[in-house]
Amino acid sequence: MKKTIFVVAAILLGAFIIGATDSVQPFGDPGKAPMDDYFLANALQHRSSENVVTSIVFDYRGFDTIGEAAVLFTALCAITAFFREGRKRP
Amino acid sequence: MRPLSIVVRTGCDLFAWFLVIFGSTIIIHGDVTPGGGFQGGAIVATFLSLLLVAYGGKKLLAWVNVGIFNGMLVFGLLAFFLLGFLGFPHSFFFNFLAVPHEIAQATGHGVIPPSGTIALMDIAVGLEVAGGLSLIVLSMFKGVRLFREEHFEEESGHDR
Amino acid sequence: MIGNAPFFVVGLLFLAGLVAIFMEKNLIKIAVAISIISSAVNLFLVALGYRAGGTIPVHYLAGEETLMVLPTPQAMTLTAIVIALATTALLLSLIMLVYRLYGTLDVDEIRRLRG
Amino acid sequence: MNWNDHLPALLLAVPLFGAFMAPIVCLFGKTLRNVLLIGISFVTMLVALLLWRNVLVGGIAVYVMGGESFNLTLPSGMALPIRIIMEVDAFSAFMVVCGSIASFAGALFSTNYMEKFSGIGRFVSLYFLLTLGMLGMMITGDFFNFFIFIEIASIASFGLVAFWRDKPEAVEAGLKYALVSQVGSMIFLIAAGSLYGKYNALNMAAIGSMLQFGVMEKLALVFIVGTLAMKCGSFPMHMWLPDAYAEAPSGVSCLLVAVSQASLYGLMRVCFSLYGINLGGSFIPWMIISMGLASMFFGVTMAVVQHEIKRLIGYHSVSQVGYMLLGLGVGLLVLTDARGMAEYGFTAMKGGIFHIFNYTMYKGLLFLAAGAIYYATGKRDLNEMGGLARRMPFTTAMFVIAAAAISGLPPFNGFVSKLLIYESVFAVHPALTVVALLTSVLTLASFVKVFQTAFLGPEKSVFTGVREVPSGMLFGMGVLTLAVLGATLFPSWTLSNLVEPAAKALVDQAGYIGAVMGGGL
Amino acid sequence: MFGTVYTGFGYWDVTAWIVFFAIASGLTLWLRAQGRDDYKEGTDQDEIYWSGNPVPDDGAEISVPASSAYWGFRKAMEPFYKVLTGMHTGIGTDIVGFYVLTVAFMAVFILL
Repeated sequence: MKKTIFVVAAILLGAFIIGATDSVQPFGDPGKAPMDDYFLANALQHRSSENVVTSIVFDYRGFDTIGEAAVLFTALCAITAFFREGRKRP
Repeated sequence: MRPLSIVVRTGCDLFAWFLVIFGSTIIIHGDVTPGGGFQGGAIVATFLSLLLVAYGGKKLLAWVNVGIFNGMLVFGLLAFFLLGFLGFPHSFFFNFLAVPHEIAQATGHGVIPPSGTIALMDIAVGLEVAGGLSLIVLSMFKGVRLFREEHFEEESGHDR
Repeated sequence: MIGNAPFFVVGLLFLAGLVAIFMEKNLIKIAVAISIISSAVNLFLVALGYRAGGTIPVHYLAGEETLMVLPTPQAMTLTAIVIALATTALLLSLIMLVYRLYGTLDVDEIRRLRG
Repeated sequence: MNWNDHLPALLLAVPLFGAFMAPIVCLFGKTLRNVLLIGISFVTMLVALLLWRNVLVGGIAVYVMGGESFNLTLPSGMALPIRIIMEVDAFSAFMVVCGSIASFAGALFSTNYMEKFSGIGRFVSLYFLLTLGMLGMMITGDFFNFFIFIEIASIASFGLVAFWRDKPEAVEAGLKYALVSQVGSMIFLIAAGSLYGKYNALNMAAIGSMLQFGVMEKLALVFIVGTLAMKCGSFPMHMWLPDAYAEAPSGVSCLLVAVSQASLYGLMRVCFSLYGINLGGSFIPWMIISMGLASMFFGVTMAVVQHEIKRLIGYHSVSQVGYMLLGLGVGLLVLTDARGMAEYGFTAMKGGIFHIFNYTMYKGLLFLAAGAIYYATGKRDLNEMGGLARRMPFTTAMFVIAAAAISGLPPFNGFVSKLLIYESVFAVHPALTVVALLTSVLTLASFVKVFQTAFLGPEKSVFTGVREVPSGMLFGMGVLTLAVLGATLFPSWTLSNLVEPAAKALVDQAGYIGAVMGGGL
Repeated sequence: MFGTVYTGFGYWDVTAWIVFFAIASGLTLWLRAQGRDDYKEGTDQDEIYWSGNPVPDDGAEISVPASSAYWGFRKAMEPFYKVLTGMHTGIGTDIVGFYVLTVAFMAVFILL
């Protein structure tokens, strides 16, 4: 009973997600993209980086990347803490 | 995990180090070719999983020194942080080493790549990801081994 | 033309993962469902950046082409992939611990905390 | 170079540095590790206080990560910001102050509390990463960056909740939180990606300046509101919260309280500053109000019948979050109605925001006191306790202060914020006040029960060896007690310096957008 | 500092409360001092009366456990608590289910 309600709700939510993603933009036509055009135009000139994606990852949005490194470090800390060799009970 | 057959082990001997070289190439050329620190680091970390599959856990845990991976991890993280911190007179994470493209083409490449901290951060993140993913694989494997042992290490100080 | 099919596929994948969370009882399968959801989101981010006829956003590989696909979604996807990897590893570790302590992977039996 | 301009970056850099240094420092022994844990959290608190003072004096602080200069939000010729921008207005600064005080108190407490256990090096790292995630959520002005900080905070919480991994309940609580939080953040990322795809910007202020309220924006708003309401533990989605709070180590529970407030901050930031006057209709405000009412009532009724001390306090978290949702939801309801805002809406928001401060302080104190009992006696079940007041006088005194404050007994600070909420939501509908008052009564009832069974009553022979907890834990509780007493004795100072600027900044959508879109070259 | 907080309908003043509290406690202490003066500590006057039986040494035998507190309240609200604890099943996917249900509910109503 409860499971049926949840599955119905999940299907409803999935339908809404399809609706939301479909109404963002037509596929292959992002329209005007001033931020991305700035990156494409300036990454090579200002930063000498041939790879625009890397220049975004490490320069324009570099703070995201240290967050991402911190996420990986967090997961590592958690996993090593879970499987640590604990102290025996006295 | 028991070691696999001689065919697999020989294949592993032949190809495992090339994985590291391939990964390092991707890390070092992160600012010019598709790829970068994360992708290259993940490829380097497959080295350890390959060894784990081919040689089995008992042998591998005798070989591996976890301190090396910890060192790679912490060195990568601190180098990344320091590179961000050095941009401080301007702002955190300012690319203080970058040379504009015209000047770089006119004067040629020096020791430090013209993309400045982008390339250096690539290397730092590559080290961090390689060490981190290897450590995750190792710890999860140790976790699997915990199931075999009768005595699961218990902490003191709980209410049970 | 394929129209909006990629976005539709993203929604369907998300739906599949979401329904699988409720239909499955095994915790490992639920973890797989969650990583399907993460993949759907990553696919969505990549699909956002496609420009019809655009090339790779690496200058020397693109050659003379000037129309490139948007680079920001690709950078975001890189980040999201690593986050999905980290959480999947953590989820699997938690499931290993649960199996060690409870002796079962059935999600309906892991309910010592209730009421 | 003036360090005052760089405070938003330093606020995040300090805990990050602490987290990365922890594996090295922990090689050199216990003393140095404790120094790191306390020192870094203290420096974080100092930076937060300085930042708050700066924001009060100089208005909204904007910081461009990686820009040529720290306030260059729009590079030459661009109409949109392209880099990650930290935007600290008075509301963010207020939240940062609350969060960093809780973090400092939890760190002081944890030094003694965790010393019996192994793996403390990883604990220190995870603790700083949780602090980093919380502070980052509070000051960032960028959607994707917000998502990353949510993830840092949630992953660190999974690790810390299940830190006692040989206890089945702790692992179970961590797993449940991980399941629901993962689905939630993926739905949040869908919303952020949709907004990016339509407006080609990730900055909240930039999106807010261009927003049209169409179908996609409505759905994105619902996804964001749902996820963040789940993270702060409102009613139908609160089941993970008592589990996680009860099973985490107590110093961490104190910080987790502040982390859930960061989610509440995100919810309010999206509703007020991003959608703001575009928030068509009154469905979302009424939804927030009704979620608040349901959280208050059902949370407290579940709490009355609990008999495990930390689980009881955890259910009270659900009910206290309801007060803030109620106060801020009433503010949201009258956002476009200037007369209603002046008459009662602003007071309700002041009450809600003041309640955030009070709640963080006394709920953290209650968790720490529960942890002190647990440390001294090794018991968590209220049925087995009794007569602890003779053995642990300081803990008892601080517990009484916190319990009186949470139950809204005058003259404590909880009473002031609840009074502001009661009298202003009465103007919207009297039923709201009735539910809020009923909740307050039941809160008092359940804390009377806790106090009577744990601290009063005849002395039990099991507890003859119980002594007062070590000084580090007492200092940790003392910091929060000082904060509670300060807000009690100086309510008008607190209101005019901490709360009112925050409430003004929250309703000032044009100011928030203008700080990013109007600056630069 | 010790100012008055106006709520729009009334006000709150912490000094007034403290003054009132001091006066009230002074009054209480004065009333308490008017009590019987034949009370002596340490005699059998301050012993616990336990229905005439000898008082047990261990307090655990005479204390009321927390689960028994508010027994009547819980008994009276039995149907309510049955529904409410039935909701808190403690199953991990149920938590996700309630989250999905709430978001779907909100999405239906905001589009109407």
